[in-house]
Amino acid sequence: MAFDLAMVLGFWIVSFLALLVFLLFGKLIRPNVPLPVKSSSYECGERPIGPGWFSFNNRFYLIALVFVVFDVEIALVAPVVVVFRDMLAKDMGWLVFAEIFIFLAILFVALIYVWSRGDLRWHQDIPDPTCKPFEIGTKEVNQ
Amino acid sequence: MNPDQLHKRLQEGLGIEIEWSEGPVDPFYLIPSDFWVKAGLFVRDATDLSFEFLRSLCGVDYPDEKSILVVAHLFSYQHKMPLVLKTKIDRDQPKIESLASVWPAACWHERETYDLLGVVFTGNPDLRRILLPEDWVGHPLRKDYQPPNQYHGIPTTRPVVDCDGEQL
Amino acid sequence: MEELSRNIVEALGLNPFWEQVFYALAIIVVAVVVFMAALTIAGLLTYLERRVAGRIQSRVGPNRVGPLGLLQWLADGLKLVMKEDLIPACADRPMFRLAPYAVVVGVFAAFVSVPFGQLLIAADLNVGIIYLLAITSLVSVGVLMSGWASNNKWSLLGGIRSAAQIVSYEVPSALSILSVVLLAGTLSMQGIIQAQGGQEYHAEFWARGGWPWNWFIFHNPFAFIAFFLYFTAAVAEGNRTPFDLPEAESELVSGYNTEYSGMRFAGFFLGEFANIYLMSAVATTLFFGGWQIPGILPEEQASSWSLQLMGLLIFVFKAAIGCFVVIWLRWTLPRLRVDQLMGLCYKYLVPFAFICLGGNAVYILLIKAGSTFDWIVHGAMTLFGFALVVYFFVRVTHHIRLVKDRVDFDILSRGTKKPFDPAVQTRRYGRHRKGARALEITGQQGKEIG
Amino acid sequence: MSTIGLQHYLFISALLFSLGIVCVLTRRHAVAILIGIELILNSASLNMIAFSRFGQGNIQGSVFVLFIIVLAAAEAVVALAMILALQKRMKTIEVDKTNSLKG
Amino acid sequence: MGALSSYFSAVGRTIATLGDGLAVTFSYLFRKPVTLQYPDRTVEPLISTLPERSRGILEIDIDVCTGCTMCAKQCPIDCIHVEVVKDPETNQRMLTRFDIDIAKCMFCGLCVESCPASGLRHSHEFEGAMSDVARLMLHFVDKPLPVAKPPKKDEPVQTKPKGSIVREMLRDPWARTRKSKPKAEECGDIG
Amino acid sequence: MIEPTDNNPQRSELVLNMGPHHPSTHGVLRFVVYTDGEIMRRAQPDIGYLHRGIEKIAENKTYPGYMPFTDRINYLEAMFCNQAYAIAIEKILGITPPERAEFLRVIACELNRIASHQVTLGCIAMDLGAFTPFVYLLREREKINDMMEALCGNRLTHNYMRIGGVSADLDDTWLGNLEGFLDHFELILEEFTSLIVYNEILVKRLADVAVICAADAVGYGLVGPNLRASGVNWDCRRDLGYSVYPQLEFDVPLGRGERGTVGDCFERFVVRVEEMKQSCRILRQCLRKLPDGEIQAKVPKMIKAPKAEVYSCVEGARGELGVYVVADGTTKPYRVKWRTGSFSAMSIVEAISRGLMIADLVAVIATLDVIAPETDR
Amino acid sequence: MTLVDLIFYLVAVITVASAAYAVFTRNIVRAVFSLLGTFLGVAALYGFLSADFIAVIQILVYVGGILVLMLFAVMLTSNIETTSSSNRSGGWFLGLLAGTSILIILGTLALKTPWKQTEPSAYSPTTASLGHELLGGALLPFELLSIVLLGVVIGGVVIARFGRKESDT
Amino acid sequence: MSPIIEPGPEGGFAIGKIDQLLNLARKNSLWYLLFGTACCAIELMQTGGPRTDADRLGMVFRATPRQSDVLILAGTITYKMSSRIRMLYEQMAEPKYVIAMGSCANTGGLFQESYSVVSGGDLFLPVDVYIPGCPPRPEALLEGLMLIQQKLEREPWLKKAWSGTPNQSDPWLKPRG
Ligand code: SF4
Ligand code: SF4
Ligand code: SF4
Repeated sequence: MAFDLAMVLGFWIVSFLALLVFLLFGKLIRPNVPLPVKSSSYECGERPIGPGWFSFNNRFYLIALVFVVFDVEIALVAPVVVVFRDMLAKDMGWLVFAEIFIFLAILFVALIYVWSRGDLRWHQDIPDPTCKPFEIGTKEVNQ
Repeated sequence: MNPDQLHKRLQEGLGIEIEWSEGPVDPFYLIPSDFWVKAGLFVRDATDLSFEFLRSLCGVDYPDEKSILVVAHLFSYQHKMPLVLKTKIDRDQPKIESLASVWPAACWHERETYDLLGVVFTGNPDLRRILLPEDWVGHPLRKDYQPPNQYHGIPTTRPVVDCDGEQL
Repeated sequence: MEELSRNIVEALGLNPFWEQVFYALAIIVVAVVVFMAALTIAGLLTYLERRVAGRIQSRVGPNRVGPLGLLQWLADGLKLVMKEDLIPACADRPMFRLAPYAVVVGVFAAFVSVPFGQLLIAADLNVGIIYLLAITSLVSVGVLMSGWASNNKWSLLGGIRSAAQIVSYEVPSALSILSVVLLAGTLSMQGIIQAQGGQEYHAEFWARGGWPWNWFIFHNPFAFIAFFLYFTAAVAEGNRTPFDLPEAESELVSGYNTEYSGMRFAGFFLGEFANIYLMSAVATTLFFGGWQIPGILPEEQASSWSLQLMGLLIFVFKAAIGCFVVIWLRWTLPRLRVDQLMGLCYKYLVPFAFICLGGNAVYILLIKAGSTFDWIVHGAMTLFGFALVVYFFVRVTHHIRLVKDRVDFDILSRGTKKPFDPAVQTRRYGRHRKGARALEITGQQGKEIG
Repeated sequence: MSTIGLQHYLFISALLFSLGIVCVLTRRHAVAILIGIELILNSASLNMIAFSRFGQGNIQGSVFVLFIIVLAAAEAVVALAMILALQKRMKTIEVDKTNSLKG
Repeated sequence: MGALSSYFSAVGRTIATLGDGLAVTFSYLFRKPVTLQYPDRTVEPLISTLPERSRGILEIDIDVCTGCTMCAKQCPIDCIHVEVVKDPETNQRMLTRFDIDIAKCMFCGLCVESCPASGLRHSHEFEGAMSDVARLMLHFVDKPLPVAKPPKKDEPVQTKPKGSIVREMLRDPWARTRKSKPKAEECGDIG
Repeated sequence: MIEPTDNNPQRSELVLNMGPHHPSTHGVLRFVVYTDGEIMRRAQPDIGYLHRGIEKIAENKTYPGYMPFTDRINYLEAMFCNQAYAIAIEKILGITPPERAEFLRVIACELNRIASHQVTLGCIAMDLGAFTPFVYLLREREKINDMMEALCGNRLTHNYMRIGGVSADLDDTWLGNLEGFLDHFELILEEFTSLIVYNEILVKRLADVAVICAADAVGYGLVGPNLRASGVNWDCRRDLGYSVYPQLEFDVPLGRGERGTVGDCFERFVVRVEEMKQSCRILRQCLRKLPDGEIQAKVPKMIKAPKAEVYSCVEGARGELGVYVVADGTTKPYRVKWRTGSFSAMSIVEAISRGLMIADLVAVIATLDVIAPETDR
Repeated sequence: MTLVDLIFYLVAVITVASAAYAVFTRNIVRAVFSLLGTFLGVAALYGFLSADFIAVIQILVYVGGILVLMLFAVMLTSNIETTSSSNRSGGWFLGLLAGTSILIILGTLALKTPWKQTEPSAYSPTTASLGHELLGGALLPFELLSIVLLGVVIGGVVIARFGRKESDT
Repeated sequence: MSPIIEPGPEGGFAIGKIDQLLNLARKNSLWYLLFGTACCAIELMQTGGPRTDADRLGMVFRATPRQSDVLILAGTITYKMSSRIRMLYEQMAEPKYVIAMGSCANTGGLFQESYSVVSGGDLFLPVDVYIPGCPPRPEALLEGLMLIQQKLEREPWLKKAWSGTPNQSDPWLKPRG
């Protein structure tokens, strides 16, 4: 297993170095002509209005928040799931099943709660504009 | 409703004399500029007229008469008839009330007329240049408009250059 | 790989120091080889994408560089290397430079546990599948980094969208992976492949590994659904249509890589395509029996190099089909809006994934592996799957028939057809020759200039 | 053959721990404080694992670390949610400017 | 139950409609591409498949031009320049200049319609990219030459093959300069 | 209603420049989008990047000489611009074109309508991320372009019509091609329907988005398919009966609220699909009814219009396309003003974009079928 | 010193250095990004310690979850001016002092104490034994954690919405 | 005469094998900026469309100037637009080329006399290739793109890259030496 782990580290390092090598190699054969306008930031050909950093819609954040919790739950469930077959062979399958089930059910409740509360909804639907019928030959427009 | 009847109805509704022309092709009615918005409201709301569709609104420059005519083309979907309203304003002080409150569509048409002819519409919520850059000088659709020689360093005329590279 | 190198070390009888050096060298060589392979795969995928897109859109696609245009990706890559490497003035320079690294490392480091064959795996980690899940989350950090560092509104929006998307779609994809782990009882990639037939039913030829009915996708209805959940989530994690919001051309120009040019952009680009391959490879491993050859036991396969090679081909082929599907989706579907994207995740995918996990557990609790009923379910699911494919092809033929023979209509409307005169010369392209090779002709035309 | 022993890990862990402490004590940006806390938790986990490997070699260390990681995530989620709320209410997330949690 | 059934029907609808869309695109893998692989891999040269009326780059067969300058008058944007000078000795009207600025021309065909001699026409040539815009001012008169007689009614006019004139003029995309309008000396002592 | 621009946005507000170079603002429109990252507070259109002064140019051109310029008013529906202008001048001069010419005009126009809708529908699909439907429609459009080229010599800027007629006649081969094309295209439309029209993602993206109710649509001067999608039953071809349209039979598709509300983006999409079918129907009738005869009425060589003014309009692909011509008795128009559908469609964007998401803005622009040359002229 | 040791020191240096950068940099966003190095480094150390599952979970949760969350939080609450300038509270000297002293104490403790060490066993997979442990001795905390997580989801969302009313229109 | 494209063994630069290789790559991967202003943009679209299919030759569109090699001035350029186009051009990464497509971009074309239209793209950008037509048909645009290919095939690339000179052919109006 040590070898495998070393291999993983080796991959990290090699893929990092590879890009570095490509970039360094590229330095040899690419022009570099920095001009002030060229390095201004692109905004559809306009000069940018306001700073490029901004505070964005926090709904993203809420969602990420919820999902990180689910991420964590995977970390917890994975080892149990792995031994499920072992335990099945030992006739303790129902125990494992019960455990996973309860665990997941509780989390599912959390999901349902957040869902039903509408906290994850993005779009506060705009109220329907009151549509008046408009028919050629009737007279109830704009009055 | 034929043009004649329309004329009567307009005079009746606004309570003033209205000049009009049966025109070689399209008839039009010349509204005094004070009654411009009033006329608009009237032709929109009167049930036997109901011109709820503003087709277009533009200006025509008459330097000889020292005036600009603002022309509004209206249409009634319900009665399937068109209507052309005009009003005459002073060319040097072109100013008239905005129809934007009557037809929302008028807003942009008025901006365009302002941009190209320099007519100021009082009461328009967003009276800025719409087609030309904000820093443009002059109103091109006026008959006496002279384009500038260069804009931000770009010459506005292209010198005729022959293949030899010499200017002709 | 480990065994192999140990054998060599023992054969050479190296002392501990040289042994270490040897191991290190072996690791580097393997890593470089796999990296190059992954690079080639990613490059070929860009070519494949353009070719498939071309055919789907009744075009041809790139066909000039090399035979059939196969070297197109090399030309693109080389050109990108040659392109100026711009860094916007108000960008956060170190971050801007580092971001592509995070993406590239995140994707390529995952290739360490892709099982190309019985022995052809760089490192068969015990936690392989979770490792894959985990390391690809580096991509989201890289994307966020690039978005933030560019100091560009489109980039930042794209980066944030992308990160939120990757974080949230990790959940359904992990849950459906857990469904498979439940069936296989291991996290190792090779273990999962070998669990798909082979281990428990050595006896019958038809019950050995590699046959479709042994694949986990046809294991039971819940696993079947789990596959689609995984696939959807993986497509979303790879930022591909219909989930390509972070780089939605019509909304965010080019998303988080708007400000990148040259090689750094190529990093993102290759990362994206390598990621597609990765997800197809994972899908192949988890649901389609990996490198297993029908009717042959894994042990047999390990013993012969020719069988190994065949396994490799099978694996690559299956994964390529996965890539094709991803590309095909891309060129067919419109994209979702961002709220619909998130809604899809927590309203549909996550609940379904929960149900699949539970369903799979119940299935293996109630039905004994290898029992008749188990086989009937496998068989029925396989038939069902094939029926779906057949129905699909019925639709395809319907569409072909619908507009049959009318595609050639073009030439017709070009007015009177004059007889073809081979002596006609166009202005610069020399004498026209039927089917002449482009490169030849463009090569000649150089002489005419000047 | 390897000369790396328990002490090395413990020392790294001590380094991380003290860095975490410094971070918590010296910085006032709420997220920075969270960074400090994460560093401390990481150092603790590292200790656990190191002891479990060089000590009895049992698995309890790992289980404990698993729980630590989960709880760290949970804590981060709540903390970040609070930061968000704080920012909305107080328009700042410099903790020493927000004397009370009242809105 | 309404909510649940709409939940599942949405799933079903999605699968059905997406599947059908996928079938359409998949079917194109089995159909022929419509691409005409210009420039070199076409069945016949693209230019010879263009319809008769196609308006390509303008050309004038100077041998049949009557020098009536109708075309120049008709062109809304004045991109045809014709100069006709009467030779004081022979009283022959001489064309000293016939330039068409195809960098400005809008290919509207109004000039062609007005030409009585059918010497002015749209060729089918479209390959005219140049590295120098001045080269797109086409000079059809190199040295002064007498104008042709107006053709009689219904008499077919013999002209050079369509496109052969401009193709020669535009053959070299990289040339930057060329001899232009005939110089005054060359025009003899006319004008 | 519309607030003036303020260039000092709130701190938390993001001001995005969408355009003039932005893939979804086909052509060169620009929107200043005030947003919190996803949801728009406001999208303020900024136009004029393609203002070419076509109205001013008219004042220096002769009546026939202005015809090629009308092609460029809207390059996607050049025929309609030709037609509107030709009709206007004919009204002033009191000319009636021969019937064959009228039929040729209708044929050309309806083909052009199909071509224009092809681009529109394709762009809607493309802006929502589906590139392939767009390419399919481009492919079909290429066939129309070929036919146009065979008919009048140019693929895009046709300059086909003349005052009092058309410039070129067509022959049986062409008509045969047209028939072949119609047979083909109706099937392609069917295929297109299964490819994208009811695609659930597309429906979800478009349905119930940016609903324009009928009164607003009329008030803001929306015309054509946009107006009909809002449920207003109006079509100049049928209701004003110009040219030979009274002799032809066709339906006017209306928004029905099939998958959402009447007047939403999806209706605007579907109405255009239906209109293409109706155009095919009209073309088939034209093929049957096309009479023999002249294609050009007698028109003086030097056109000198009497002092008059006229507003003439046709139902273009983007709805009522009107031209207001003031003639002052010389050979050149005194004033020409174009009334285009995109201009008014653009003016409603700011009002309806509030509270939508950025991705919706893209859908709104695409389905309103706003194109730059029409708004800017 | 063997190659393995070399790599160990490399990893250790990366870990500590990026942690130090995170602590001492003035720019909060860069601080969070540099935590990436720490987390990956710690994961690698777990790998050295044969805790493969924990290493992977470390990456999954810290890099894929917490780090992204923190980045969101920073980007959400700060703009360009505050990201680069916020640092240092008044107790800056005191904090450093405390940190150093703790380092000295713990460092000596770590290095000088004669730890009772057993020679580590060979590297071996841990996932299955973890699973068994979770089903055995740690069953109760495991289940309790799910309740905690439930609380976290609800609490997180509620708290995050807490400040909503006035700023949302 | 621009020295860059002066070809041939006599008088021109000796182009090394490496240059040839690099130029071959560059030539086959010309990415153009997705940008069109007016009618010509439609033909630009058709060029990427199925009939002409620029992708055959390795030409694809990119939405951002950072990743594009060729700026195609497809359509009328107004004064309001010109500064934006200039900016887009500036923001492109080297090497970059400009094609003027259609009469409007060549000389202003039929709008030359208009008050708001720039009389030719070369008044503010260094244009490499001019394509006549109004609009040029897709094949004509393709031909223009192929001229760019020819041009860069002949460039002494390494020399240029190392010397760090911006790749700008002289604007047409400036005196040529
Ligand atoms: S085609 Fe039109 S623009 Fe060109 S020269 Fe003839 S009349 Fe003038
Ligand atoms: S004969 Fe034709 S080409 Fe010659 S001047 Fe007259 S109109 Fe022009
Ligand atoms: S050159 Fe012609 S087709 Fe092209 S933009 Fe100008 S007017 Fe339109």
